[in-house]
Formats: sequence, structure tokens, C-alpha cells
Amino acid sequence: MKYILEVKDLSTAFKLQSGWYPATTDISFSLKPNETLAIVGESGCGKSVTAFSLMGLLPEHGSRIDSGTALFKGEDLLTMPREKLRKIRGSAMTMIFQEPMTSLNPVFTVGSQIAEAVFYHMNVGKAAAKKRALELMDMVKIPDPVNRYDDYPHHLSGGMCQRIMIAMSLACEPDLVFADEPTTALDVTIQAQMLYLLHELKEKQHMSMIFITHDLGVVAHVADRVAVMYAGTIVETASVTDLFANPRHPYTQALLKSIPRLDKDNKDISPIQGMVPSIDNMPEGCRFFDRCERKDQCRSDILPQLMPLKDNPTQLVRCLLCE
Amino acid sequence: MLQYIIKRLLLAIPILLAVVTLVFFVVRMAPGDPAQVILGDSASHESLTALRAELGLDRPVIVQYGEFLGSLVQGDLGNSIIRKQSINSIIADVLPYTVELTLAGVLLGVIIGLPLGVFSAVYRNSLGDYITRIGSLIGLSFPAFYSGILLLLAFSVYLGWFPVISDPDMDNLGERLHMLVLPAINLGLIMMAYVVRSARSSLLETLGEDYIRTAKAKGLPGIIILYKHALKNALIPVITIIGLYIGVLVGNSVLTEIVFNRPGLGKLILSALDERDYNLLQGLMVIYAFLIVLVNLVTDLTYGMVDPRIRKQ
Amino acid sequence: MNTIARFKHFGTETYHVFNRNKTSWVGLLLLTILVLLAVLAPVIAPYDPVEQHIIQRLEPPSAEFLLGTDYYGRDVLSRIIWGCRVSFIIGSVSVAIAMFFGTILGSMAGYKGGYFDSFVMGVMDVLMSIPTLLMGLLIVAILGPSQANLIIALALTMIPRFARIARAPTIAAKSKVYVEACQAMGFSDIRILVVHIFPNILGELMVMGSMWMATAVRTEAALSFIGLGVNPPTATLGGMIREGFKDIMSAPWASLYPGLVILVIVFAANLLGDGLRDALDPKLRNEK
Amino acid sequence: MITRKSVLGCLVSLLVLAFLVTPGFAENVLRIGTLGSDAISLDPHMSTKTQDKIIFPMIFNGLVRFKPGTADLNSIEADLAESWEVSEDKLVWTFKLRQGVQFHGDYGELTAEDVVFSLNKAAEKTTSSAYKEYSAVKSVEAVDPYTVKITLSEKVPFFLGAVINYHGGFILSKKASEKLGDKAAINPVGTGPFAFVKYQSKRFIELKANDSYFRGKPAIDKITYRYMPDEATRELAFDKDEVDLFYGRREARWVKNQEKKKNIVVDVFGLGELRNLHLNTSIKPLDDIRVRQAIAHAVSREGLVTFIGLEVASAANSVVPAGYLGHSDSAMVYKHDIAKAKELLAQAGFAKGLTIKAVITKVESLRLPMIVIQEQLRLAGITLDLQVVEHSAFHKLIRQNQSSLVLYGASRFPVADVYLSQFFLSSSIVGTPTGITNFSHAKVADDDILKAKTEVDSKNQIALWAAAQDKIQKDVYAIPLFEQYQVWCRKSNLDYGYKLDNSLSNGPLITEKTNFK
Repeated sequence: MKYILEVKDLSTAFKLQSGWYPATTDISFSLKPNETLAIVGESGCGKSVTAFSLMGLLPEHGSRIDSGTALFKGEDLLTMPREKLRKIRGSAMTMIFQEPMTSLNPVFTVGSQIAEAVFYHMNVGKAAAKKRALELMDMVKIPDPVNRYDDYPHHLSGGMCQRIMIAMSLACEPDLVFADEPTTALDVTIQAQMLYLLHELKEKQHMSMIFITHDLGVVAHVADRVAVMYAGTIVETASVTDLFANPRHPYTQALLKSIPRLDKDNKDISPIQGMVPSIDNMPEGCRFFDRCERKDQCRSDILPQLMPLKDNPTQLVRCLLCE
Repeated sequence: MLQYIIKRLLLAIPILLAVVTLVFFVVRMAPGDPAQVILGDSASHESLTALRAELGLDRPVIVQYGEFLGSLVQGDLGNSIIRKQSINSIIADVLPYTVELTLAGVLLGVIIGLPLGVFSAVYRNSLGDYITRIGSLIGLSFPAFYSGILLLLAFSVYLGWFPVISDPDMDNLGERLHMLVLPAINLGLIMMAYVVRSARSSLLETLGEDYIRTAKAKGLPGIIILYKHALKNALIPVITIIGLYIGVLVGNSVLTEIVFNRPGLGKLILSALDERDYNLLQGLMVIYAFLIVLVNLVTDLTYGMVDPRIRKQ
Repeated sequence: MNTIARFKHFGTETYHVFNRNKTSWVGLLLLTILVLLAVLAPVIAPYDPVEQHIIQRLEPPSAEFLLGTDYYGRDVLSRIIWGCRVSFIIGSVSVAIAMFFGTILGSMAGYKGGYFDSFVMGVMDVLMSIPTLLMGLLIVAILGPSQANLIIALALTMIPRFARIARAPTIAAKSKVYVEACQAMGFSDIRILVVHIFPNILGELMVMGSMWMATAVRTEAALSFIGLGVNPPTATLGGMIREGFKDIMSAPWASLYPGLVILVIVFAANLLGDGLRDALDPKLRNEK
Repeated sequence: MITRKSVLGCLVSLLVLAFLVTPGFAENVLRIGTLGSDAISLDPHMSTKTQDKIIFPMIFNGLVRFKPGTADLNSIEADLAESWEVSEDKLVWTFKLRQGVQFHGDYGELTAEDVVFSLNKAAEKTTSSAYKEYSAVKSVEAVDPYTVKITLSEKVPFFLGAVINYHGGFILSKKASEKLGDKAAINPVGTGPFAFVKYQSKRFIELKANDSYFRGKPAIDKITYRYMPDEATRELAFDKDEVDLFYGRREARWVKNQEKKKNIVVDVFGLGELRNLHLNTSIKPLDDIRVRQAIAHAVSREGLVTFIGLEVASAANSVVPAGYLGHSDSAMVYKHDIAKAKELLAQAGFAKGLTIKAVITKVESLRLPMIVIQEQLRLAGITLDLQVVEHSAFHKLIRQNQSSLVLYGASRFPVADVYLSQFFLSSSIVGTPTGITNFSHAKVADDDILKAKTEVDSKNQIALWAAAQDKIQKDVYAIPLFEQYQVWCRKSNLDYGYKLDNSLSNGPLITEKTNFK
């Protein structure tokens, strides 16, 4: 098995007052075992929507998948029966969310919430599930798991809650973990701990990870490959080294220029001019056209395809100027 | 926990006292005279005056008030003016009927209302949801005496399934339940409507919460997500509603008792009012206010059972 | 934005959301029809509602008496139309009084805080711990039954509810910067309340107003049913049910039709309240 | 989770069970559905409420009684007394008691002591609401265990009325009253055919047969006397075989509907209750006789009788009920004449109409006709501002001069004196210390009424009463409206054991002979 996950031409749409509007368009990427893919982009660009559509977590009403395939270990996540997807979800494929405090159910103990995942997927008794939960809590370095087991989420700090979330997602030794901005809501010091923990666990458990973030700094630390998203499309994918060394899409370039870096002279920092087009007013052609520094050299009416570069076939770019 | 309960009960004392005081003075402002009730229509002025003196009704109101409070502190509600019986025992005689009716009404409302509310929330904007919502709004709008009359006509008179007089022998469980059915449905109707509506809206809110997404991401069966993860959280506003509308329920229990000719506090309060039996009226209002305080307490304690965040405070 | 513009904005916004909710239009329509009937009662009602036709007592519905006659041979339809009028007057006036005093008391309590707040809200708690119907019973028993006394009784039971609604947002708004700024500028408390705090609670007041109007109509009917209603020969819907109940077997029209009309009034008011709430609740507004 | 399920399970199974269980009845139980929501007092000397009056003669006896089913003064027969003698001057009455009469329970044999105790109690202001009837009684003595001698200070119009099985005339057990004290009021002990078993407030009274009743063992074993204040409910309960005998609606239309049903007998009987409209002459403008006459012309007796129905009511021509000793047929009665009424109003200065205020009780038997009167007055240009209040508030308010018009109805012991004295004697004017029910502030007939009380010649006495009635009606202190009879419905197989024409208690007397055929 070359790829654990192969996504092709995934398009989703959301319903607004006046009709259906595309949220993501023609998303394609693939992921090898043990690989970490970072999906980067501004908020609202469709990162989370992509993850949710693969997990089958899009809201039942007001959203739909228009096209595409997503082969997870050879089976299409998008067309398989719901019940089958449910069984994969939470065991072979799990997700860690952005807000640990609100993502845990406030009326159940944290331990029981971990044990629950074990109970429903691993066909074990309640006692065994509890034992496994305690192991997991130990694994994610929660001190004194036996006493913490019966705590409620509101007793724990955000960092601790996120450890619980991680423990929950690792409960059934998944092959693929979606981490949806898992550190955004946490303090900077805890962010680093959490990234380290995730990395360590990923190595230990031999799993693949899709790491969703808007923070390019984090990307550099955790990812093997990067997919940059803009306005519902992937505009560039590349290995992490290629991307940072040789960004090709004007958006990626602008993005890299917009973040301050400690290791560089920050004189040439510049924000990206203009606004992201809104979902109900998406341009027909290149979605970045209006904001592009090189739009004088280009045309607005053609939507470019995501194409491999001639000089580096592992780096794909959606730009007319790069073809 | 016990400390909390005691504290809450102590806090209720000023309210109870105020209610009692209000009722005490208010009922004595009303025209009417218990002596007249006892002596009948052809009583003479002299005998009325004599009886009033014997009953102690001619003393200054403030003295009567002091006496009333004195015995109230000892848990004694005094004696009925009209019937000379102890009010404690008069109330104790009919209290089971009202408590039984109210509990059955609430239970029925919850047992039927909760699943309906869940259904309505899950299949939101479906035809079923629409019907449930309109239905519950109609249920909410039914004056209790009107729904009672319709129930009585349909099930007692035309179908003949239930007796017209819902005055059961308390020792005969079968009869007791049989006679409870219609009044309980009547009382449960409005409770059901409240529960459906609050369950629906709070469940809808809950279903949008992050932890529900987590539960889905965990791959839990839908039914577990709904009934375990969502419903337990959604229950809190539902409990609030039940507590909040207990006053409405009390009012409806009065009307239900009238329509179904069923003994209970409601009918007692009406005749106490008719007969100007001040003592009985006061006693009943004390009991009502106390019951309402009690229900609020139970509501709060139930929160604790459902929501650990409240429990630990 | 100045105050008028704020109200205007509030109005159009509400209208738009309200407009999306079809059922609330049904409520408004029903209510409008009934209000029109009530207002035009002197013109529409086929008979004088108190005119007795002793010979034609408890006649079934016919071309002469569309909904039949009651115990005294009075036209049921005419009495229903006039009864609606009483229901609406009692319902709306009591809610208006309760809203006026409740809002003032509640916002003053929230605004002033301290002992005044504790005292006012304490009194409200006491009033609230007596169930509405029993409170109504007591008051009508003392004051005697009449339209005015019913209104007083109902208003008294509703004042605490409105006071509660008004108090919380006042406390919240009190600490807002612009209110503090107003205080610093020496504006009067009343002005601050009216201009800056009142618009914030207007929405909820409207929702509660229509919901409580429904409750008031229902409670009035219940009191009339118990026999503590408006004095004869005035027609009230609850009173008609009470009068008709003893002939329910032989002349159901005399009590079932008025009951149906109460149901429709209360239902329409609730429907309207629901629609308004959906329209005014920011949470729901964002959802759509 | 488990507990919730099991609770639900229990509930469902119990509900199913409830459907299967149907209550069974013991044999020969008489189930009565009566009016009123509760007993007021079970002390027969105290309560005059109809719902209490009906049950007293089942439990108690008097010294004498009307033959069951009658209220004819000539048909008075011995009850607890075996015989009686009266002195020449009609001031000393001697009663010989029946021997061997046992009180219910363990309270032993009835003796003269019990009679002395009971009559003294009946004459005492604080223990009796009938004490006025005994104001002429000088002494009650036990001559021997079976002889009682009563001495009067002056002649009274009809003394046997004070010792009949009615109100103050009921004989109680002295022993029981002393032993039970305050509780005697809810635990009546008498000598009647049925003994008290239990009383459940607002619900019912249960009686059982007094097997050692001196007239023989009653055929009915048990009576449940259930309070059912709502008329529709009583009717429905009868239709569904939940009661055997009930207080019906005193209305012709209703009676006719009932008679169409199978298995039902409707009894319409006396004593009728006379409804008089009292005009309060102490309130303006009713002090003007022209206004009073206008009202008298505006009110239509025939209209009211049509409203209630000929079968159960008849137009009244006197403020004293028909059939009472001393009732007059020739007193002045104003005819229904709206034009005349308007003319009189115009003369009195109310050409544009006038508004008068009145209070009326919630109780239907008075409230419903009052609403008809309201409409009749409206047609003559008189607006009657009617306030409906609780029954006890009604009594309070009409005694405080709060009502211009008082619609009032009553049945009393069938002698004109009782009626005239209570309603039209100046010493009975409400608000005065001796006041009773003289709402109109009538004084005009004082001489005649007082003179009649001690008049020895019965012809003269009757003439005096007739003169009083004429004066009261001519000056319109009260307008006689109609008499309304009692209506009770029974299962057609229920036989009272006598012919029911009249009853002093407003309800059928259940005797030892009453039985299901």
C-alpha cells in the first residue's frame, strides 16, 4: 500500500440563504503511512471542512459533497455505508479538535470518555476499557491517572483536556489522525509540549497524521509535506523543505513573507493586500487573482489546475504563471 | 449536600413568612363571614355576633396574626373555622390526591414529552417536527378546564372507559390508578407541551456543541450520542422549565380537580374561599408556597445530579 | 446611531427574520382577524349579546342563530364576538400594565442595585411564589369581580416576570462603557435607562408580552370558569363555558364554541410570540 | 438508566391493570349525589345548608314529625314522643316518650334527659342557629325518664314546629355530646334509621342501617352521601350508574329531558322555595315608591316562570309561600306593564332611565333568575349593575345595605309568621342588633305581625297576616316572583316507601321502608 489516504477532486458545498455555494473545490492530495501532512491556510479557507468531509462530520443539513473520491486504505470514505464509516471513525481514523475545553462532554468523567471509545470499538468489557483508558492517560503523561479518571472536564486545565483528547484519539491505535489546530487554544509553552507529545506518539504508534494549522511556524516543526489552501482550493503542495525553500504560488510566497521570523531580519515583512473572496461571491477563474502581485502578467477568467512543476514533480502548484 | 438543603430551606423562610402575612391580611379584607356560613341564611345579627366572638374573629387582626404565627412555628396550622377540625388533618386527607395527580402529570409530561422533543430536534424541519411543534403549541394553549371537559366528554361519557367521578378509594390501587388516568393526562398535556418545546430547543443547541462532534468523531453509534451525550446535557433547561411552570401546573390542578370532580387541595381552596374559612385558606397557601419552594429545591438538586459543574459548587 | 435609528434598525431587522418564519404570519393573521372581529363587534354581531330570547333557549345552531343560543336564549355567536373583545381588552391591558410597572421596577432595581434591588426583587419573589391562578383567585375574591379588578389581578401576577426580564440586561448594560460615559457626562438616570438600556431589552419584552398575553387570556378564562369573572350580563369566553357546562350533554354548542375561540386566541398569541422570539433571538438569527 | 426503564415498565403495567379492575358494589347500597361541595356542620341545630338539612332526618328524630312525604300541619304524628298534651292556655306542653329507643353506637337509651339537653341546646345562642324559635320557652323539665314538660312564657303561633324533626327540634344524645365535645359537630349521634359511619371532607358521608331502629330494621344497608357541587357531574354520574339518587336541576327543560331517559324517575315536590325580590327602601332612589312600583311593573313573573318552567315553578302572588298557614291569595300584585313602569319612572324623574346596583351570589338558583330580571329591567330602561360574589360575601354585603335589590329565596316551617317575622318585621331589619333578613327595611306591617303572634282566635290571626301581606306588597317592599319546587331523580327501582309530595328538608327522606324493588 503506497498511500494510506488518497483524496481526489473533493468538492463540498454549503447551503446559505440563497442557495448552495462551494466550500472546497477539487481538493486532491495523498498521504503515505507514517507521513505527516500539514494543511495550511487562513481561517475559512476550507481546511477544517476538508477534514470534516473525510471524517463524515459535516453537518447533515446544509452541507453536501459534490464530487470526489477519498480512498482510505483502498476504500472510498465518501461512498461507503455510514455504519462502516462510523466503525472506521474513532478507531482507524481519529481526530483531535481545536478547543479541548468544549470538545469534552462536561457531564461525563474524562476517564469514562476515553473508555467509551475503547468500549465501542474494541469489543471489550467495561473493566478492560477502563484499564485501557488508564494506560492511555499514562501514555499522554497525565499525572496520577487513577485519580484523574473520575474528574470532570471542568476540573482540568486546557492542556490536560487536550491530553485527554489525544488519549481518546489514540485509544484504538489509529492509522490516521486528523489534528485540527490542536494547539491554537493553548498557551505558547503548552503548545510546544503538545507538539512534542504528538510527534513522539506518532513515531511510537506508526501512524499518519494530517495536521491542520494556520501557523507556518508549527508546520516547519511537525510536517513532512505541506498543502497550502486558499479560498477552498489547494494552491500548492510540496515537501516541507521545498515549500519553505522554494515557494512557487504567489499566495504561498506572500504568506511566507507575512510572518515575522526570529531567525531572519524582518524588514521585508508585508501583509497581503485585499480580502479573501467570500463564499457566495467566488470568482470564476483564479481565486487569488485580485490579490496577486503579478496579476498584470496573468488573466482572471481561467481557473488553473493543480499541476506538478516541471523541475520538481513532487511540488504541485495551481497557478497559470507557474506552468 | 445536607447543609445545602438546610440552607436552601432556611432561605425559603422569609418568603414563606411574607406569603403567609400577605395572605393573612388579604383574606381578612375580603367581604364575607364564616359565622354566616355556619349559621346559615336566616341567622340573626345577635347570633352572628355571638358566634364571631366565640370563634375569636372579633379580636384585633394583629392578635389573631400573632397567634397564627405562634402555632405555625410549631407546625400547627390551627383549626378550620367552619369545621373545627385540625387543618393539618384536613390537608393531610386530600394532599395525597393532589400530589399523586401532580406527580403523574409531570411524569406523563416527561415520559411522552422528552422522546417527542428528541424526535422533533433530530428530524428538525421535517413534517414530523412541524406537527410536533404545532401540536405542542396547541397543547400549551389549551385552557386546562377546556381540555378537561373534552377529555371527560370523549373518554368518560362517549367511550365510557373512565368514571365521571374521580374520587377513588385510596386503599384500592387499581381504582386509584384507573381514576388517575384522565386527570393526569389533562395535567400532563401542558407539561408535555412545555417539555417538548424546551427539550427540542435545548437539544438543538446541544447537538451543535463541540463535544457532540467529538462523540461523532469517536465513532459512537448515533443513538448513544443522542441519548447519552446530548440528552443528558439538554436535560438541564428541561428541568428548569418543569420547575418554572410548577405554578402553572398548580393552577391547572385546581381546574382539573373541578372538572373531574376529584378531591384535592384545589377544591379545598375553592371552598375555603367560598366559606371564608380564613384559617384553612391561610393553611393552604402556606402549603402551596411550601410545595413550590420544595419543588424549586428538588429542581436545583436535580441539576446537581445531571450537571457535575453545579454539583461541586 | 441615534436612538430612533437604533429602533428603526431593530424594526427592519426583526421584520426580515420574522418574515422568514411562515407560521408566525399565521399567528399574526389569526390574531388580526380576531382583533378585527372584536373591534367591529357592534357592527358584526348579529344580535345584541345580552338580549334574551327565553322561548328559544339552548337552540342548536341554525340559520337564525348561527352557533345556537345559550341558557338564556342569547345568541352564542354574538356573545363570542363580544367575549373576544373582553378577552383582548383584559389580556392586552393587563400585559401593558405589567410590562410598564415591571420594566420600571426591574430596571430601576438593576440600575440602582443595593438594598433597593434586594427589596424589590424580594417582593417579586414573594409574588412569584403564589401560583398565578391562586393569586388571581385571592385578588378577585377581595376586590370583587369586575373587568378592572381582573386586570389588576392579572397584572399583579405578571409584574414580577417582567421585572425579572428587565433587571438582568440592565445590570449587564450598566457596566458598559457607554453607560458609564453617560453617567460621567451627567445624564439623568431616566434618560440613560430609556435611551441606552431600554432598546436592549425591547426584543425580549415583546416576546414575553405576546406570550404573557396568551397566558393572561387563558387565566382570565380560567377565573371566569371558576366563577370569578366579569359581572353579568357581559359576555366572556370563560364565563360562557362555565354557563354552558351544565348543559354540555344537551347543548354542547353553548360551551364548546367559546372554548374553541379561547384556544385559537391563545394559540395565535403563542404562535406570534414564538415567531418573534425566533426573529429576535440573536443566537437563532445567526444560525440561519 | 435501568431505574428509569423499570419505573416506566411499572407504570405501564399498572395502567393496564387499572383498566382491567372495575370496582364492585355491595348489595343494597344507596348512593346519593347531593349538591354543595362539603358539609358545613353535622350539628343539626347549627347548619341550615340544604346539603346538611337533607341528611339530618335520616340520622335524627324529633318529638313529632310530618308523615313522610307530607308537610301538612294536620298530618303531624308522633315520632320520639308517644303522645302529647297541651294545657288550656296553650302554655304547658307535656310529651310522653317512646320507651326503649336506642341511640346509635353505645350511647344507650333515649330518656327525657336527652330531650331536655337537646331543647336547651337548641335555645342557646352559641350552640344553635334556631335559638330564636325558642325565645318563648320558659323551661324544659324531665318529669320522669319518659316525660318531658315544656312551659312557655307566651303563646306562639305553632309550637309543634319547634319540636318537629327539623332544625332545633332534632333530639341529640346528651352523653355523646358531652363525650365528643367539639367533635360532635362532625360525628352526629341520633336515634334515626341510619347511623353515621364516617365523613370525608369535600367527598362523602357514609351511613349504615340502624338495625335496632324503633320502627324496624331499614331495608337499605348503607348510604353514601356524596358531595357533587357540579350539576352536570351529578347527571353524568347518574347516567353512568355511579349514583342512584341525586339532586336534580330545578328547571322544566331539564326535567323533560331526564324523563325521556330509561330507568329514571324524576320527583318534583314541595316545599317550594319562594323567591321574593326585596327592594331596599333605605337606598335612593328606592325610597321613592314610584320607582319601586316601576320595578314591580317591569318585572315579569310569567317570564321568570317560563324561564324556569311550569313543571317546576309557579308564579307567586304573595310574599308568603302558598300552602303556608296564613298565606293570602288576595294581596296586592302589580301587573307586568313596561309602559306603566316607564311612565312611573318618568314621574319620579328618571325619564332617561336609571342605574341601580345589586349584589348577587354565585349560587345558581339565585343568580340565574337574577340575570333574567336584569334583562327585564333593561327593557324598562333600568340598568341593573350586578355584582356576582361568593355566597358568604353575598350574605355579608346584603346585610351591610350594599345591595338595592336582594333576590332571596327560602323555605321555612310552613307558618306565615316565620316568614313575615324574619323578612318584614322592623326588629329583623339588617344591621340592627336583632336583625335577620329584613332587607327592605319594611316596618309597615309590624302591628299586624306582632298582634297575630299572640292572637288566640285563628281566624283573626289569619286576617292579620293577610293584612300584613297586602301592606308589604302594596308599598312594594318585596315583589313575590315565583315558587320553585324540589327536583330529585332516582333509579326507577328505588322506592321511598311513601308518596313524596312535600319534604321539609328539601330532599327525599330515606326511611326504614326505602328500598330497591
